Amino acid sequence: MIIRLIVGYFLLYFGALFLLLGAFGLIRLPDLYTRMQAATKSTTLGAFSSVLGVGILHPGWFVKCVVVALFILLTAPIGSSALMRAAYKTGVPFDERTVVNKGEEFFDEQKKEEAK
Amino acid sequence: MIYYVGSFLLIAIGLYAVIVKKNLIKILIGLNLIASGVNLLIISVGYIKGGTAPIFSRAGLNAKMMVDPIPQALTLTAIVIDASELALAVAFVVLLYRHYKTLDIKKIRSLKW
Amino acid sequence: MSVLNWIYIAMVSVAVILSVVRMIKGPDITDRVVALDVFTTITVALFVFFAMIFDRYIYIDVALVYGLLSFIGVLVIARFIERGF
Amino acid sequence: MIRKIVYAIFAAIIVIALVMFFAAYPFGANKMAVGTYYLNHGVAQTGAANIVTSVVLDYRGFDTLGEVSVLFAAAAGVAILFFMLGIGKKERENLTKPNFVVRVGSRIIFPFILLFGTYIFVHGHLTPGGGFQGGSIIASGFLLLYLSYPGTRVNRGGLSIIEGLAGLTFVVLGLWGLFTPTDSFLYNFLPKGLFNTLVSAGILPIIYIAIGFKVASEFAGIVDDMMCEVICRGGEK
Amino acid sequence: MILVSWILIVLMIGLAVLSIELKNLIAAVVAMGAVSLIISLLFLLLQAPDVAMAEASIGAALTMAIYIIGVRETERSEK
Repeated sequence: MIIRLIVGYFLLYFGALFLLLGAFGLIRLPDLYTRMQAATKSTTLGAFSSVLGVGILHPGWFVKCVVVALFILLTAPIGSSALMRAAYKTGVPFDERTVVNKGEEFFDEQKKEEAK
Repeated sequence: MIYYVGSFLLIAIGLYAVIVKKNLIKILIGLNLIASGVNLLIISVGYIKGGTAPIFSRAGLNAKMMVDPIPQALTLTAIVIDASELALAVAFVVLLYRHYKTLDIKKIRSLKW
Repeated sequence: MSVLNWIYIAMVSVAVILSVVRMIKGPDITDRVVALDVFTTITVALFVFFAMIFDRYIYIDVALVYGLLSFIGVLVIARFIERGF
Repeated sequence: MIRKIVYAIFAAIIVIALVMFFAAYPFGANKMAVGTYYLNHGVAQTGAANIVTSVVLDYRGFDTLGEVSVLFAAAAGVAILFFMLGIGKKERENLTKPNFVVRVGSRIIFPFILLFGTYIFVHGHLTPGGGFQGGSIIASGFLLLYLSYPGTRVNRGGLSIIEGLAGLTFVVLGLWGLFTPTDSFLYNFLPKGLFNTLVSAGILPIIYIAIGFKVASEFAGIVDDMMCEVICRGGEK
Repeated sequence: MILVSWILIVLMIGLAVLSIELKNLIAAVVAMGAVSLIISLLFLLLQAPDVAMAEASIGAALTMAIYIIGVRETERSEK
């Protein structure tokens, strides 16, 4: 009983911390790509573990909470990958401190393959 | 109380958009805001302090601790209607744009055919 | 117990406020869309948490709807920005 | 300038009238009159656990019939506007294809959306949700299909057949009540069943399933019209 | 709970003002979607899960798609 409470609240607070960190990164980071890095990954982890924490606190709800968490895990990458590609293609500017731009090679190769 | 204030402000903002703005899409957004404000107002009228949702899904619930079901039933149908009418309005806006090549409502009004 | 719940709500509220601030500030459309994405993901967690606070199992269905559908809105805007449809 | 002031005064009058009206109804107080009756007798009279469902479909079922016909009118209006009066079409543009993640991911997600929408409207009398919500969830699934595979077309004939059958089910179930001893439209003539199980509440789940199919097909039709206005019909000058 | 609704309503009013004041119509539609999201949360706080689910299923995707198709067929920004 007490172990369940401790594990549940630990997961809940772990999730809340990551949600907070994600939103904080959304404010503080300099350009879109880094912001998206903070936003998508850490908030997905945060929502996942916080939903799972509620499922552990109420054992009868566990199955549905796992379903919600799986849906979050399944759907979040689709939207963010499409958005990232759209931003890159329309030329949203990088921050001036950016060092590596792997997207250049990748999209060039893809363009060549499509042209063939 | 804050729910009343919020929905009044939403209705006022929507009215402002409908009256003052000249862009047709902005007018549609204003209408949507008015609809949302009215829905929120109706639901918050039906709220009872300490109440829970009117669904007898588990044992231990009795009718005395439930909120009013009628505003919820009314609003439920209103939301779906809003979306379909929005589609109709957007269709009208698209056809108007193709005819007049502008979204400015002043110009559309002055060009009488 | 309720103190712990209140601390959780405070942390998540700060996250909500920060994402809305980015939506208000955001210089570009894509920034606002990222803020909307973050906001929906936070909201799913918040829906499940409210279900726990109100102690109604059936409220989780609403969170399920948002968890399943929220990415379609982001996808619509992304496909619009890259001239996809 | 004077015009804007007049408009502001107009908006202020409306808001002040609202405030004065709602000052008599304080927030959070119990102001139910009919609602108490529904809450006390709804379970015994309709057999549905969700009182909102029994208000929507049983006590005010006729209202819902009118609302569904309004939906039909709006969908038909969109179709007519785009298909019969479509003037001044644009040239075809070079559209980018959706990427790999979107295509594969939406293929995985789409059956879940259909399943979840069906769950929502089958369980409409037990949990929150019902025909309207489930129908719009399924229509969102079709929207996802259009976004990730441009060029798909829904079979419009099939959609209209589903829509007509669903509307017919609603009306026939309503008219059946006229031939029962109570002689009333939309009478709940089927047995109530065991409370809080899937097969209960008489005709209410059947009507909600019919509404779900109808709303889903109408919104899918609207989405089809609008996306086709963008994608399919671009080439015809 | 009342504190949460204060925060949410203030944010909702701010987003509503934003959605009618932005010149870029796509950004205005995004703000409109956020308003719909907050309204759905408020419906859940007012103990109306049916209505919250309706607002969620309509406002999450369909409304935004309809607006964006309208914007795509016309102009992207308000002059």
